[in-house]
Amino acid sequence: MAEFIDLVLLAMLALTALRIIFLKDLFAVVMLFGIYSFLSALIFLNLDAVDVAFTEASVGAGISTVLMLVTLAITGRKEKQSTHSSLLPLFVVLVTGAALIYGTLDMPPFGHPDNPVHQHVAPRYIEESPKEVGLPNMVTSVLASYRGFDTLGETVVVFSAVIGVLSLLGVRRKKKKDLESGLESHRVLHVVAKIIIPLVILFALYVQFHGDFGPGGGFQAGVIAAAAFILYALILGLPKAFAVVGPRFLQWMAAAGVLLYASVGLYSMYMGGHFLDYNQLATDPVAGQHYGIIIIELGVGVTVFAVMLNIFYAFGSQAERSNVQ
Amino acid sequence: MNLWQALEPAQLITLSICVPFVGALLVIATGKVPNLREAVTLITAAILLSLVLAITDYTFLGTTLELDVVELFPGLGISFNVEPLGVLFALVASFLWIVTSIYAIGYMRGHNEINQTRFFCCFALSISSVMGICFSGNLLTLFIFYEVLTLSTYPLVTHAGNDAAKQGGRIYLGILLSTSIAFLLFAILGTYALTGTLDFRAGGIFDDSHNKVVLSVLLVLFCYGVGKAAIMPFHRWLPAAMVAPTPVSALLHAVAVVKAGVFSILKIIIYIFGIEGLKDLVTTDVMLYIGAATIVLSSCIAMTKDNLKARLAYSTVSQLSYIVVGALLASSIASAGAALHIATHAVGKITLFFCAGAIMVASHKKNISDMAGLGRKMPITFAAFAIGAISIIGLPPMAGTWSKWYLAIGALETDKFIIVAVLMVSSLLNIAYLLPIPIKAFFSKPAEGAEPWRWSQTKEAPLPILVALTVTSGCCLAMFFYLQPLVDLVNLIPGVSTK
Amino acid sequence: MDFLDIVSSILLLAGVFFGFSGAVGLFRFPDFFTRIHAASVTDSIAAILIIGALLLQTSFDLNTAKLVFILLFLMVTSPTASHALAKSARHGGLLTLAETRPQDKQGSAK
Amino acid sequence: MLEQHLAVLPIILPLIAAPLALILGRSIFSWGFATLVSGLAFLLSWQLLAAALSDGVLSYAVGGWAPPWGIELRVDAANAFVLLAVTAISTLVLVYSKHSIEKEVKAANHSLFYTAHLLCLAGLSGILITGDAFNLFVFLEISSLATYTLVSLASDRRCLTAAFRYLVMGTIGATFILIGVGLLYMKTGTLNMLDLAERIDLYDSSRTINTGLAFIMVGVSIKLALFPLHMWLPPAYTHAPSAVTAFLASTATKVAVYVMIRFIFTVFGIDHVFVDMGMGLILMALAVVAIFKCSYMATVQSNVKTVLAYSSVAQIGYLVLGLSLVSVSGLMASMIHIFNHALMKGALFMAVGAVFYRVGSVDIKDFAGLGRKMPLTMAAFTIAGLSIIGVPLTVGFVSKWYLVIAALEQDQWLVAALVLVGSLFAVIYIGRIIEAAYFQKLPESRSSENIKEVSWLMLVPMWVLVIANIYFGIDTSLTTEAANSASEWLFQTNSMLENKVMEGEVLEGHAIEEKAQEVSS
Amino acid sequence: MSFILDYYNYWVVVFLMMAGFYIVISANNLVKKIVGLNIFQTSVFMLYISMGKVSGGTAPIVVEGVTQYSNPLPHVLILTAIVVGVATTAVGLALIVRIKRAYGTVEENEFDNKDDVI
Repeated sequence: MAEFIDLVLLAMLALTALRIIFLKDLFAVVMLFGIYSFLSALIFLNLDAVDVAFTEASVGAGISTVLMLVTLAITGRKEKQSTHSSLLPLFVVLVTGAALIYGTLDMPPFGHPDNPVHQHVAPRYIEESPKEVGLPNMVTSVLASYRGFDTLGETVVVFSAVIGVLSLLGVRRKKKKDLESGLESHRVLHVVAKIIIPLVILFALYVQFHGDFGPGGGFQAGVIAAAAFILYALILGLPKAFAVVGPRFLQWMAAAGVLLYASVGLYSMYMGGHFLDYNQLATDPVAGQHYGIIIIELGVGVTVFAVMLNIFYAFGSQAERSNVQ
Repeated sequence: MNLWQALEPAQLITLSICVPFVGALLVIATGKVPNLREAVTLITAAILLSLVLAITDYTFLGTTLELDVVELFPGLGISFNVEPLGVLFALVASFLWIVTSIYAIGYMRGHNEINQTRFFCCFALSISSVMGICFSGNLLTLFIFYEVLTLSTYPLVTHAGNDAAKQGGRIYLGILLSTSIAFLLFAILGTYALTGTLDFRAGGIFDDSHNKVVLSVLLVLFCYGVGKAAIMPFHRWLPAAMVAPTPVSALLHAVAVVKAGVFSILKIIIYIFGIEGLKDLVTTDVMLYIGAATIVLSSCIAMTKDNLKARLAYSTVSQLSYIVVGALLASSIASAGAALHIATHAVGKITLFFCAGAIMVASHKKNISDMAGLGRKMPITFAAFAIGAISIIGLPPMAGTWSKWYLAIGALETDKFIIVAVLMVSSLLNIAYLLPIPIKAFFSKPAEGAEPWRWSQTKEAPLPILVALTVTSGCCLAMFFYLQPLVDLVNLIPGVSTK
Repeated sequence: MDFLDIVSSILLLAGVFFGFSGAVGLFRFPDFFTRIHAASVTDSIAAILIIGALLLQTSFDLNTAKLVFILLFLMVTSPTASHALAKSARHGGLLTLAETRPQDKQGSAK
Repeated sequence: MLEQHLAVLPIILPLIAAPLALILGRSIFSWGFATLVSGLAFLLSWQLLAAALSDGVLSYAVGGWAPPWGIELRVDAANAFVLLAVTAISTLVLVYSKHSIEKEVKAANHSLFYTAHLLCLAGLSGILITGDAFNLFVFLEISSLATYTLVSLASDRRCLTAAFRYLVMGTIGATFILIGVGLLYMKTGTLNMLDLAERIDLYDSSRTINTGLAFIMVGVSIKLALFPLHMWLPPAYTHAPSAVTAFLASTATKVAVYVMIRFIFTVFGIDHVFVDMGMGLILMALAVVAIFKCSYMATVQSNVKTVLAYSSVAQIGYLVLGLSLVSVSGLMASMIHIFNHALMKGALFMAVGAVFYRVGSVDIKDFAGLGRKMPLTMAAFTIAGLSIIGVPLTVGFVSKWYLVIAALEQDQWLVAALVLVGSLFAVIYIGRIIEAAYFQKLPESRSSENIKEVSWLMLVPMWVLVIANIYFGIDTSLTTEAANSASEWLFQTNSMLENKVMEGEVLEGHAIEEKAQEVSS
Repeated sequence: MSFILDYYNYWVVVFLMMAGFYIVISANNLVKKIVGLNIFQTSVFMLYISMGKVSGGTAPIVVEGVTQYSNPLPHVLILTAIVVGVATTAVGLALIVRIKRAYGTVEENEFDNKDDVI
């Protein structure tokens, strides 16, 4: 059954991808990309990668699509006819694809439990991590503890993204009266948003702190919380959103999240362990792991929230500027 | 003769390289006061000569002077090793530097040249690197100073700063750097890869175990890699460099730079290949005949040039190949001739260039056709010119006779009759393109249409110039009679003898 | 197969039917406003029916609560989204099919 | 304490400093702080190199998890050596950048600039030190994102398209690496490089592994701008702010070369890459074409930064050529050139940046007469230029020497000759600039402008590099020793791994599961 | 047949990757290039997740009575990679916005200067 669903989803993905290649309407392209992301999230779910599915749905189908739409609002939605020949790209793609297909021929069969990936390294995560780290969600254990350095890197990547976006676009602070933004006349939206936003933030907190036991974690939580504020900013306008959390404050938050994460590492060094060795955080190693993971997940959540929202602010203020012009 | 006995002998090498270098710095420092600057140049030159004389002393005494300065690569670095051939060259260069400095002072002031400080500074730098080449103990050191010489003379070539000078400078730098990097460095690296050493050793560093074909290729690479030797077809830089002020042409492009080239070839042949080892190589003969062709062809080209300096430049190209040919004949006596030719040609050719400069300063004439009758206005200059020309041709009683003599004997010894013929023909060509100049100057009337008012004002060049050219022409004469010290020096070179 | 399963299946089938008809409508209807009508069929009635069917499949534990929350969330958001879309379209000057059709043509079409 | 954590500190120091630099906010504070941190990182990497030279290898298990379960940091002579060059250049560039950035980047972005610089430094250090294939990808992306930002900070609008092109190419490259690492993981089940190396040898002729190798190679080649995948580099280097160009040109591509070395020598093994896959010939051919094509391109450009950018691509050809020779001396030549080229290009781009600072343009025609107006800058340019040409007593000569000797050792006489002939192009493109600076008159239109020497804050780092160019050209003992032990080390590990497999002894991980025992007890 | 069953997933994923790759290198519009990059990367993520799947396994969250879990490691890697992807996308889009402001176009063939073509 799982294979069948997999096949159907893959077929839909292939159709979506083909459609994207030939469409010239960029708005449709971006929407199709959102669909593509969502379909791939379903595939991930079907392949047991619940955390990944969660993230892909919130990032690929959520944040990425929103950012692309805002960009389209500034750049226009039609792609012009290409002038250069498409033969060379086609050739490159065919060669690359052929190489990959060639590479698949010696691959271990799909889904087989005897595959090397399931024999080496991973068994320890599956068998030992509930004892060593003490969390039921192995993905969180691996993410935050075994490969915590990767996750620190990931947080820094997000931080670099906001540095890049801010240096490119900047966030313009506007006086409230400067322009009428938001959707003032949408009474219904206002009311509904006021109901939903607290719920979304609550859900974000749930995802943040429930990540140890089920799918979720700092990253997803940060994105969801950012989504709540993005909704607020969309409906009530950027100036009002700035009044709630200003861009400067978000910069600080983003930095603080990274520092929070790193400080856990430094503290464990101070306690005599290696960098990010959570065993040192408490007398009981498992408890130490638990503290460590909670704190670093918080750091990740804070940074991701601040970065995503700040990036949206940057794009949003650009879009408003172009609307005014 | 030895003023420096208090010093460690090996330190003389350091000093002889550092003194001109320090001199260059002092020239910059005193650039604002021309008199002081020129004094610095002269004093530096005098100190250098005394140093070289002291080194010569030690060489005759048989003291080995060696110095390892710094190790660039494991087991290989900048090191110096004094040997007779280098001493000979160093003597020539340092002695002529004094003379040229005197001359340059007169010339640069007489000609109102710009950028005189840069000029004297680079001049001293080039001498410093020439000393480095003279005393180099291995190929790497030789190569390094060779490159420094190229770079430090580049500003001298482009001295005028106009388009012609820049064009000349481009050709100069282009050919010299390209050949040295593409061929010489490659040959050096190849040698290193083959033998694991680059030291100059008596009898050469190659032995029978090395592939003769590879060695033959290396020989060609070395000959062309030393672009300063101006073997055809890589001779274009030398005429191009004539855009430089005349003292530069005189010292560097008749003595220091070009002689550094042929000296390098001579040194490589004697100490890397070994004169004996050369005999087995296929390309020895090839290069020999290319050298011979260069002698004849460039003499022919010289005939067609009306510009005096251009004619002298092609004459230099031709004379340089004498030395190359002498080295490639692979006989001890021809090598001796080649070594001596470094000295004898130097004094002869520098005299000729001094005269050309004197004529330029005094009458602003560059072309030979305009010089008819000038001899009466500038008798000393043209007399010196005649002496220099005779020396170059190789007629007694001038210095050039001896070196050509040994070369010819060497050619006969090795049964290379073509070379003998080439030497003869070349001498005839030399007569044809050099002697008419003083003859016309003395015995012809000025051409029609010459500017009379200017003509009447023309007189001999300033005193420093006259002093310089008198000294060098005197040397041409003197070296015919008192060559023995130099011959003794040459005989000290391993594998080389005048007998 | 007990009673709950049968009810659940019926609800599911009904949900699928509405979902499908909504999709068909989205493709076949002539203009924006009619299409949004079709689309909202999918995310209102179809979603409710399907989630309702799933509710019956659970054993009334945490999953039931989650499904109820999802249902509530959908019931709040999807009408709002449809409303916002339609209103924006109206705001932006998009006319309905009836308004775009000239009066005389309307008469002759009959 | 310090010794124990020496391996991780050069990464986390700039990593933690980056957000702090952002918080500091004011341009001058961020600058001072970033410079200080970079200087500290330099000192640390000096220590690290000393430790690596004496102890051989430092392994550090992040989080206390033994490899291959946790992420391992591995420092040996090779990466400590490259790290030393990277941190040194970073520090000098930061000192230099204060004035340069004030001119070229708008004031609001200054602290962002220093933050991005620190992030880039952290990323590069991470790439060098990490012993985990996926961790490498993460750090690669940190440095890349920071780099795109840095490139796009210039005031000229063309920097935007350049940065975008770089972003697209860079992301494709990173994704290729990701695919390659995925294929390796699929076949071996591990991500630790040493562990990978041991397990890859079990599948010598596996098509999946070979494809993974190909993808990693292509991905890394994009990152290091190996011809013909170099198209992103010239515009990016031309239009980025001068300080950024100076930093990137002397570090980013070098680090990518190191990644290539690491994958070839410690992950796949020489036999696999060069004997079974025949990569050596491909790399050598591409390198030679790169040397000639891009050197030629450098001679026909009018913008000096573009000239130097093409020259960089050509120099990358030398780097790749060295490692394609598959010998200790060839690898050593590459390692030395990594260091030396950083010195030369850093100095050259700093000098060009100084000219931009005063003149506002870096066209060759705008260099006319600068030899008199900016004597120190142009002298620095000249010396570094001679170094690129490979004139003796400069580092360029040392690099070339070792490269040619290495080629000759392998009886590649043609390659050796081509290397030397290729370097003649440098005579032309450097010569054009020097000639303009010294032997052309300042144009009339400029004589009224107040063009003078730049401040000491820009001159000092420039001249430090110039003096290093000469110093390491004369006293080669440090570079030679480090490069030699680095390359010998790489070869040793390689042969060690191969022997192990030949003896049929496959290690289950290479460390005892200390952690597991600790927890269970 | 089992051959196809074993590999169909990889082949479709390869096709998807190449579709994304093709969009990146052939698209004329910069936004579309970014969309292509995202598709390319998302498809690579599928490759990773596919290799982590164990037939009959469940999501790697400890549940009483389950012994067969899918491999958590690829999931972790891809979580990181997704974040990296969105970071790149954000910077890329920001660049596009600036390019639009500076040049007035985001179409590759409309840049005046040949050097600016991406």
